[in-house]
Amino acid sequence: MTSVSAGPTPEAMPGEPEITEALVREHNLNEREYGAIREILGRTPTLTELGVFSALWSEHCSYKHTRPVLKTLPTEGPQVLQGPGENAGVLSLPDGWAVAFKIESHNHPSAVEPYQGAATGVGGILRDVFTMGARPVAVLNSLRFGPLEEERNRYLFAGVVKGVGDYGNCVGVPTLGGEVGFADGYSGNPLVNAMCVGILKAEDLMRARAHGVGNVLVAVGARTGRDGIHGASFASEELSEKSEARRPQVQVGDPFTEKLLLEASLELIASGCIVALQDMGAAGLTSSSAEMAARGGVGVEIDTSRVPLREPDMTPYEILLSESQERMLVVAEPGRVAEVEEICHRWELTAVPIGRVTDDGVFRVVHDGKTVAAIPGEPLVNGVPIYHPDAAEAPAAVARREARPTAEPAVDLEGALPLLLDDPIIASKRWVYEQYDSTVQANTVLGPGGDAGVLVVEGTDFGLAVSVDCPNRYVGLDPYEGGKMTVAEAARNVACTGAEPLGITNCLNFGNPDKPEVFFQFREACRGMADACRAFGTPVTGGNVSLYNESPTGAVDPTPTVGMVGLLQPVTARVPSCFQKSGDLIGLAGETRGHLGGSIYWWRARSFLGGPPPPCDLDAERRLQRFLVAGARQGLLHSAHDCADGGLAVALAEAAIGEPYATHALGIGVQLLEPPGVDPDGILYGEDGARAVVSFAEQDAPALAELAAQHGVPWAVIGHVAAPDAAFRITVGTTGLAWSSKELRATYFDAIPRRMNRRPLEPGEDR
Amino acid sequence: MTFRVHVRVMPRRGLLDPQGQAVESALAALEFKDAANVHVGKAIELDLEAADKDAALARAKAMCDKLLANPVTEDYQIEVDAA
Amino acid sequence: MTFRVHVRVMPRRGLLDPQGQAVESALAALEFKDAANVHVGKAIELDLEAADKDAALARAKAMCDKLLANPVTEDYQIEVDAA
Amino acid sequence: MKRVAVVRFPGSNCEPDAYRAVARAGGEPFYVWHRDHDLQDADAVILPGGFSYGDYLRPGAIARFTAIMPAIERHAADGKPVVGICNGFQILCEAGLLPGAVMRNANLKYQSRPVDLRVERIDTPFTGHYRQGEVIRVPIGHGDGRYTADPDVVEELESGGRVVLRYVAAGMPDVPANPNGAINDIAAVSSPEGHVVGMMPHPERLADPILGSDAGHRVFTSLIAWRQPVRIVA
Ligand SMILES: Nc1ncnc2c1ncn2[C@@H]1O[C@H](COP(=O)(O)OP(=O)(O)O)[C@@H](O)[C@H]1O
Ligand SMILES: [Mg+2]
Repeated sequence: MTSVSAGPTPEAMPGEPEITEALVREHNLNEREYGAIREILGRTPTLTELGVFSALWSEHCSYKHTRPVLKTLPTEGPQVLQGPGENAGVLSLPDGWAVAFKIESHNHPSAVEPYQGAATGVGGILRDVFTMGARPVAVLNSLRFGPLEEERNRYLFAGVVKGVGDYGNCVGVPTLGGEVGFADGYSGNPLVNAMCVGILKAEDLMRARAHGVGNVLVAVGARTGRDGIHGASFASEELSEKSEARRPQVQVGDPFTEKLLLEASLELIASGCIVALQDMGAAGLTSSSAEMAARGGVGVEIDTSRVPLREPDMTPYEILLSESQERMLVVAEPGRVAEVEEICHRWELTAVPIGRVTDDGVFRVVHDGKTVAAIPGEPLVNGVPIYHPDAAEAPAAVARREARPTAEPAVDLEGALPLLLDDPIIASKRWVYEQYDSTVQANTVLGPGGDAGVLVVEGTDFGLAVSVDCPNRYVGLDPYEGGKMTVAEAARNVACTGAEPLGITNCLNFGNPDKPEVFFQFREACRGMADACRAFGTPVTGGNVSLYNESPTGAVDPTPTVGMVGLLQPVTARVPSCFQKSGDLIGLAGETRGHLGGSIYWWRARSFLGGPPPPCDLDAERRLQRFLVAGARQGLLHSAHDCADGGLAVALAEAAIGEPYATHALGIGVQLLEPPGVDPDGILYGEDGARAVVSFAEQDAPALAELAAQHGVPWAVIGHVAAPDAAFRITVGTTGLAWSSKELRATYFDAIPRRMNRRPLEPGEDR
Repeated sequence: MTFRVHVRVMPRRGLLDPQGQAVESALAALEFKDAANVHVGKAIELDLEAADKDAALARAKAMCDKLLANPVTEDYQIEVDAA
Repeated sequence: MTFRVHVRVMPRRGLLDPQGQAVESALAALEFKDAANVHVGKAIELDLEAADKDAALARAKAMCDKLLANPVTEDYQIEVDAA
Repeated sequence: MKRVAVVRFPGSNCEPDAYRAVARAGGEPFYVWHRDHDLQDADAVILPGGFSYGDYLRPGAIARFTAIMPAIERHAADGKPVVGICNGFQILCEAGLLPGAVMRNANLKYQSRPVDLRVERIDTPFTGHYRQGEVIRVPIGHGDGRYTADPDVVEELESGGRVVLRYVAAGMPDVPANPNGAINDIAAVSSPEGHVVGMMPHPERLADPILGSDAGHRVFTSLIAWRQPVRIVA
């Protein structure tokens, strides 16, 4: 390890408190960690150094509880150009193109300030993607809230959606998909996961690795303020007179500056005048510089007194830990710094040299000529003690899985369908996605509302299908099966459009890992995802972990969100999710076993949330994906929609109800056989996976039957698409059921607006 | 009696105010270089039935705390005039 | 000397003010039924270097006419205090 | 009308879309930077959509003072075609090149969705290839699309046939609809002569059949085919 004696020993800043045990604990560092720090330094850290360690050794940056488990995720495949470890993962596409994508959480900030928390979450993930040299072409978001019956949850929901929308809309990146879920555990713990997808030429791939001793670090973009500084350390008495001014502040997003930053960054990369760049995200200047240095195996020296500030007299500690948004750290050769400044100024951005790459491997910080931090870089980034928490399933969880409903259904078979379509979990999310620009960039082939969003890659004949998913109810009941199903559902959604699943990014939202039952959920969910990714050949290219999603009201459902990217070639083969034409036949691909465990039907109709979730048959899922992709390529499918929440009946209803801007719903006439031992409610509302409802022209029936047989997919023609506004008829065995398709459509689209319009003014409304 | 209430809701000091910055530089570009510290917030006006001025003020304060201002990101000021 | 200028830019009377309506109904929903005639506009604050109060006022007026208010849809009011 | 200048302001984000739409229609698009002072003899000008200067203060309020605007005003004064799309429309109103103003949507929400539009004026450089009364479906994406003007101005627009596009209900050309509360369901207006047009909808986002429809394509073929009427100067 490089020795620190290579430079002057750091001094404390004037008026800096003693490093006491209390102060160390306020920095969320335990004894073992503090011991490791003293060992690395061979002395007591300065307050600045303590702050730097506390940031980089936080769970968010260091993955100290999760790294060993994350290592078990499959990250390789012929299509992988960049796996985990960079700002975003990158997969190769035809004709020398590549796709960069990543998902990240902004749960805690959004719980405090929904509008800004969500907005800055989008800002962060956009930067992760364009710092790879990719132009963002799509964003998606995965959201979770408590029930909309509670005012606070409606406030959070409205604020988060407006924040996501206002930011992405302003930058000009279309939102092509997302998901929203509701459950008690999310009251007080909303989840806000944002995903970004970018396109680049493979040869332009940019990695965030500082190299070239003597190269210059340039701070680009917004000035640095006291935003989001982890302020726990300033709660101590002796600092009380300053504590008000130093209270950590909400991060406010400025999408206008982000847009300038985006254009400037892509121009900087294209001009070849920089060797690396990274966004200053979590732990701002500290993590961006330390991580780039460690990745490049070099040292850095930063002069915090040269960092452009928004507020006067900030300390090095504050400057290093500030999480002010829309900032970027660029590494350039000394001879080309002028070029960097020129490009940034053209985009009305400040660009200021604040440091240089050094050869001693030390992370060094000077302020007004005084060294305030000097830490060996490698152990700073990788030397955190790794934890292997105990994992044990909670007996209560086992009991919940083994229990069965006792209450008789509150509604009959006909009453259940409108009940489910009115549930915000299932109901149309139009209220959400109409607040997101989904057509800017003029590449949108299938916007939000269907199974996956589809965009054409400009100037090519192929497209991308993108989806984010997490059936958190299943993961809560059985983390392993649920983990598998999460990947399976994302892949199914992508395949429904006709696209071949390529790879995933994930965002693992869990509770407190020190609780054995939580770490069990984490470990098992990852095991399930890993198995599914192997089975589908869709490697994990990156992601993010968010732990401690707990509040007095309890912990969240384990929510390992998956963002999936698929290749659609040719893009013209794209298949919508709704029925298109009266007279078309309706087919059901996949086997119906009537599995009701964990179903929303049991939850809503029988007030029972439990039982074993549907087992995920990875082989059956893979075969269904292949069938859907082949059917699309051969132009046989007019529509395809998978069966998930609410089972077959809801899938049929969603396909018949049609898209929001259709003038009518379509009726259907469907006959379902009653396999021995399967009840009608299981047939209609059971949530077996590996199934999709498709529609097609009558003359293509033989070809599809043939195709299904080839792929070993159970296949049945179950009915036809009827006239606009005709009745929605399903016969199960001998039981005939009928609904008004018009009423089902109204229920499905009104469910969320009806609940939201009760709520008062929305935050951010003055924008 | 009726009072006219004017509420100013401004971004909390220290928080980034991108709109204020944008207006400040726009003013500067328009030869209004003499303007500094520009901040943009919300102005809310309303009529209020109350026994007296203090009652009106207290009422308006309650409205700000509950709805008109975001306690996490905004500060407010209230003026009450006889309508 | 430096003056602190407060500008209120309000939607012109008679024009639809959806924000004002939204706030009014939200207030009513929160048991603030005693609030009426609610209107929402912008509050702009800035520091101004000027010889005297009148000069500052004139200057602020020019800013409003040129940039801060839209003459088609908005009216403005200016207050000038010594900073 | 071959050479079409697409103006880029800081925060514009639809300029590549407009550029491509012009190119697909057979024109020669080129970008003009907001700091430029001339339009390089452009035949026509597009002010694209987006969030110039972040829409701070009011959409278009800051962009209208950029260096390029005088050139655009001269271009318009010469009777040459100018179209402002979405944010571009807002800029044209702020700059006084079109009457009225575009305000916050009545429902206070950003609206992103397709809308049905009835083409009401076809003697403009941007609508010549549509049929009078034809209904087209193209996307909108805006939080401030409520077109407003003083009653006498609205009267003037209506009687002068200066309403170019009007929102109608999906699939029902005679039923009014309105995504943003615009007065008289106005989606696009023009100068008296018709050569300056502002519209909230985004035809450039639906100008390529690969997207499933190219309903907006003819806005650009109209422009390319447009012949500048000879003006007799007394
Ligand atoms: N759940 C996960 N699965 C796979 N890789 C992950 C996961 N979480 C984080 N990583 C990888 O670890 C690295 C650090 O993660 P993170 O700190 O979220 O990146 P960033 O620096 O962009 O915030 C990233 O490259 C990310 O891809
Ligand atoms: Mg990041």
